Amino acid sequence: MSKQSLLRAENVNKSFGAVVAANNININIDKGEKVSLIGSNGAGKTTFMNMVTGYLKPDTGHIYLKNEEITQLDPRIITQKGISRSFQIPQIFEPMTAWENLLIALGTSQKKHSYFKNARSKENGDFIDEILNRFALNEFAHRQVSELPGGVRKLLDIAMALVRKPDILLLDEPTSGVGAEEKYPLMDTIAKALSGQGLTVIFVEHDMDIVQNYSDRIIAFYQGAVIADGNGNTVLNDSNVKKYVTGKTEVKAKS
Amino acid sequence: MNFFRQCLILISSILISLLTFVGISNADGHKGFKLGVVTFLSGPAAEPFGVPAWNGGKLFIKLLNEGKVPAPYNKKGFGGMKITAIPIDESGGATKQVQEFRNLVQRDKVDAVLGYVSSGDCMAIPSVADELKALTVLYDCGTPRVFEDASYKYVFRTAAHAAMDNIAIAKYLIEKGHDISSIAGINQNYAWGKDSWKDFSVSVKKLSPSSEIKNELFPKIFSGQYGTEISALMNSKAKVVHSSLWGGDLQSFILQAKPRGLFKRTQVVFSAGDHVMPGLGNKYPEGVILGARGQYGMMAPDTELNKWFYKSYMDEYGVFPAQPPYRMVQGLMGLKMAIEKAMEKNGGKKPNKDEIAAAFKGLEFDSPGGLVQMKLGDGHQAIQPHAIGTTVKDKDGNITVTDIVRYKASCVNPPNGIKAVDWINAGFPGADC
Amino acid sequence: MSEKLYNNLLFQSIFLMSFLILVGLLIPNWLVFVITKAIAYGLVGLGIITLMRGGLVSFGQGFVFGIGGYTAGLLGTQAGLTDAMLLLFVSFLFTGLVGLIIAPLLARYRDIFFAMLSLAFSMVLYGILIKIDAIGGSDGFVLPESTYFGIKPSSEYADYVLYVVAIIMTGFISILLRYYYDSTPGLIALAVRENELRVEYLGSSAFNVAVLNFTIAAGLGGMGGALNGIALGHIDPEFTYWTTSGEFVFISILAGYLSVPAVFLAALLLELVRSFSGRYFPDTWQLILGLFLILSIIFIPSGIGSFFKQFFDRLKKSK
Amino acid sequence: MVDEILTIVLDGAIYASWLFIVALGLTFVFGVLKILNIAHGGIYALGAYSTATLVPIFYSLGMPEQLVILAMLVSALAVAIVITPIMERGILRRFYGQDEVLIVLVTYAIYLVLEDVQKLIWGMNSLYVSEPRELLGALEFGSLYYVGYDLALIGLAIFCGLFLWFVLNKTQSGKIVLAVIHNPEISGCMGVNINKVYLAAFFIGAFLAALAGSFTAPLISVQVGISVAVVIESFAVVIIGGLGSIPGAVIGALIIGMARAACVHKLPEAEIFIMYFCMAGMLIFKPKGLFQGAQARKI
Repeated sequence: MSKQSLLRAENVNKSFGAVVAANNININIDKGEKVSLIGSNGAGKTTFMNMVTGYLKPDTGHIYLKNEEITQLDPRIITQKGISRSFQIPQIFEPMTAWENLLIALGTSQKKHSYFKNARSKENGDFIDEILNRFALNEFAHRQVSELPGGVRKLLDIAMALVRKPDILLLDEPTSGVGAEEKYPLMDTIAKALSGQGLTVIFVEHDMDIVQNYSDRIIAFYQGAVIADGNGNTVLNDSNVKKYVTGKTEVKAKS
Repeated sequence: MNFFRQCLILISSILISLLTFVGISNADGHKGFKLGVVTFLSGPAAEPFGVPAWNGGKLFIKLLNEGKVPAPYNKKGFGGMKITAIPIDESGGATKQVQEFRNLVQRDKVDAVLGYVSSGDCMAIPSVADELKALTVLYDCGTPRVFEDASYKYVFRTAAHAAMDNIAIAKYLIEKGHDISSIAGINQNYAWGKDSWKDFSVSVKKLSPSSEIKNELFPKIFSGQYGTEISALMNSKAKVVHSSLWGGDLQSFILQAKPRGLFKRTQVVFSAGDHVMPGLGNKYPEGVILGARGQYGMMAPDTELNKWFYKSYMDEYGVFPAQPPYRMVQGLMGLKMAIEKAMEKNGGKKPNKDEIAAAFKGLEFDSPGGLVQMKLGDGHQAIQPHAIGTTVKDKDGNITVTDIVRYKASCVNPPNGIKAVDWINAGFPGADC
Repeated sequence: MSEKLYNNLLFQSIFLMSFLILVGLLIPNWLVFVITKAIAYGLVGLGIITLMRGGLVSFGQGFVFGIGGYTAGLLGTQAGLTDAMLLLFVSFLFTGLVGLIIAPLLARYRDIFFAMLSLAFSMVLYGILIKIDAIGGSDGFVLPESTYFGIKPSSEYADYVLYVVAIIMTGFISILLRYYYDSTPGLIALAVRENELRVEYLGSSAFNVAVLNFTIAAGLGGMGGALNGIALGHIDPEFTYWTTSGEFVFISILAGYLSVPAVFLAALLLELVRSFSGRYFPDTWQLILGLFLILSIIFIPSGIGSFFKQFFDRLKKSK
Repeated sequence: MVDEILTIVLDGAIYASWLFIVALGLTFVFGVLKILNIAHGGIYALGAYSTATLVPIFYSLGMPEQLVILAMLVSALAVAIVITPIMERGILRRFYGQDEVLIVLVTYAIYLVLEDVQKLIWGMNSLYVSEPRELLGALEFGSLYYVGYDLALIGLAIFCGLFLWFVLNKTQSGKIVLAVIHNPEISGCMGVNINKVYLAAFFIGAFLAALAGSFTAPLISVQVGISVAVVIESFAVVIIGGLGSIPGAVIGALIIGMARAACVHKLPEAEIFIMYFCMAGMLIFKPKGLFQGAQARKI
């Protein structure tokens, strides 16, 4: 694994009034890592994610992408520079079809636009079909997304974030709101779709089994601070993590 | 073939709707004389102007169709043709009126249009009227510019323009010995108000060069709140306050100014002040000098024709007629005379608009307000005698008009070919008083 | 091959335009005039629809309508420019430019705030126009009769010639707009309407979409104002009054944002309802117009355009 | 000089009070229901008509003169009682949750209808009720007379503003309204009957509009068409002060009132333009108005 830093947070602080949401956070993520962020609600993982994507601005500290500072940039610019994200509640264009949603995602990723060329061109269509294929969404392509089941909506949300071919993909609770029996198939599909691209993935997740199975590095948050950072076993067996994040339950070792 | 089917459906639906509309618009037959009447039926100008004018017009048309009008208007309708009137609301601005005018001419195919109270409308309509070759009689609006800045073939105005109102008031103030050492004005911010003030202030300056202009206020039309203006007028301590406000604005101004003592402290003159008297009744202040834009209402001449009209209107509506009905009837009379003159010439056929326009040019006819002469604007613009008076409470406590001074038409109107402003500036050359 | 031709947008539009131009010869003059006016109003409505596709509605299109009208009028009276096509085109460009300048001020706002601020702009313009006596103040002024390539048509045909010009210019503008709506940026605008947050996180700017759409809407509104002024031969500050702006919003809501021809149909419908109720119910035409507005909002909430779309979709399926 | 300043301040205060009463209901309804009610002007006109009808009846019943203010309140109340169920329950409720601009258009349509309804009920004649204005006599300020009634309008404006402020901030139901203003969804979840709050808020707005009409009636000739200018003037106040803000309405009314009074006295040419000028300045330098709470953009 190359040691070239892709995303780096330095001394990042953020508070909302008396609540400290980020307490001197220092994180360095390399290319190709699959990182999961854990912590109870309000621990600061979502705040961190929002600061990385530009929705929130840190009070102090700096965030770098490929050694370029992105701290004060707008979400749109950060997205253009290579960080895409999905959402806990899928942010998709409800009255449109899945195919159209991807068409828009594709459009936003294209640098030059013609104002008089129909967006539904053959080449765009082929590209979208390929993505649909990758996420096993073909059968839903021409259905209105507001009618689709939760897991499919999640997949579509992630697929849209991926269209731009980002360097880093942030997934905000990819399995939340999905039935227990669907979680693993969903994560499998996601993992398969993301594989083989050298993509760096950061995801927020509450299910420790999924965290263990699908990430090679875990960062644990508590009260805005990073309390543990390392590979699965190390972090999950850390006493602070046990106390503040995973609770008393013993975590079974990675098989 | 799906596109052809779509087109077929679209085309047929368009055709059906078009035919329906064409059918509607051509439904009523075309025998008598179709007259479009445009006057305010909604908005703030409706109650004081549009509606009483149309009341007068409606009554007069009814009596004409029944042949109940005294000589020389005793022929039924217009030269025997039954008059069908199509009333149209004048509110909505000049641009909307241009469109309504086109609808009247092109869709309803009226034989003539009688209308327009607002000066803005009178400035906008004539060019369209000539373009469409539509006979148009302007019955009320005041701005002198209509026939001074341009000339039109098919457009006539059967009432004198506003210059007369303000010249006569200036003369009256001097003749009656009022102190005009300083004047102030409150007039609406559009053609009518601005022209009125200019005519009045320049006339006063000509007749009494030492008089001083204190305050010139131009509030927005239909603003309704004059508290601040009244303070400013009273602060200016001008001896005379002039106003051409009309309708609801004039009523509100009077109601707001009276308790604050404006009418007691200053000599107020209203260039068009009579038409709110039927509404205000005894709330109308005493000692106000006012014109009625002609010898109308309380200042009408004592002629048979006037007595007949005054009585007919009073019987029908229970109030006395102020200037609006007089002026509309005056327009109808002019049109009737022109049509009948044209019919005499062409042997009694229904005359076309060119024949009527030719007969209208330079026409003279009697109206309840006195002799109307189409003398200005090469025979397209009327002049008429004028009267100015002062309000007073009679012994029963009712407000009435006294101290009436009458002016010959040629005394307060410029001669043909000279602009009103130029005539005033030159010191009224050739005025025949 | 022929099937493809029939479904080609350009072919369909030219067919429809030629049909309307021919129909113009058969229908009475007043209707030609009413349609011309409806086209003028429809152009402004088309502008609002362009904005609506990006999730915004302007309640102050009287602003651009007035600027367009006064541009054409002042060029006509002050600069002696009377060529109708040139006037329309210049008004389009100039008002578009004005739109581009104020768009960044407005584009930060959404929903009712956008609507109200645009209304406020139109009122400020109204306040300025009634104050400038040199251009007629509240009375407005008369426009010179228009010419076409240096020729002044005789008065019987003046309306028809303008009608033809209006149809051709509007026709081509509509085609271009349809292309824009279906292009990638047009689709992104629709996405902004649905979920602005997501569009930003996909890397596109909702702000830029709003600026672009407002500029287009301004240009179209300006052209509509110019056409209206030229057709009527008169303009006044009423062009910019809030009641005028209200009518434009009504047209676009009645039409919905799905179909371009629906806008012109809605404008024609409004013109006809207004002028016939004014003609047959001069005392209560506002009541009728108001009820017509309320009922059509209740019963056709997604606009005439949705009928069009359903209708054509069904035709396509049945084929 | 001092005299003139006093006059300007007094004239400005009277006009500002009138503007404030007219704009208060508009901004309150916007704050709670997020509806910019163009028909506000129509309700104002109905209030004026209703007073012009009821007050003469009141006199003809031989009631004591001093109680005429009760008759005016009753007439405003009557308008609000009649119009609220029709407008809020009957029409506007169908559109809650839809595009706000669509609702503006609906209120515009209602405004058009109300214009002709006035005509159908009261006909074209103008009505006068100047009697209440004579009740409080006249006062002399410097070289000028002011009518007591006009000065009392200042008091009425202050009373209306304070009363609404008190109800909102110091009473239980007022706090519920504030909660709904803040977040209707959450308040709804917490068991607040949003529909009731909306109905009540609309009622208060309609009552304030009618009240403004009632108390303006003695100043003017009540006739068709008095509403059109009111719409735009109250709108200007609200734009300057910030949509939905009561303190904003105070400041907006004072700015326009004072600026206009100063213009009439010192620079009459600018009078009709000054309102738009204030608004333009506000748009350029503080586009959200002085007291705008709502955020402009979601991100």
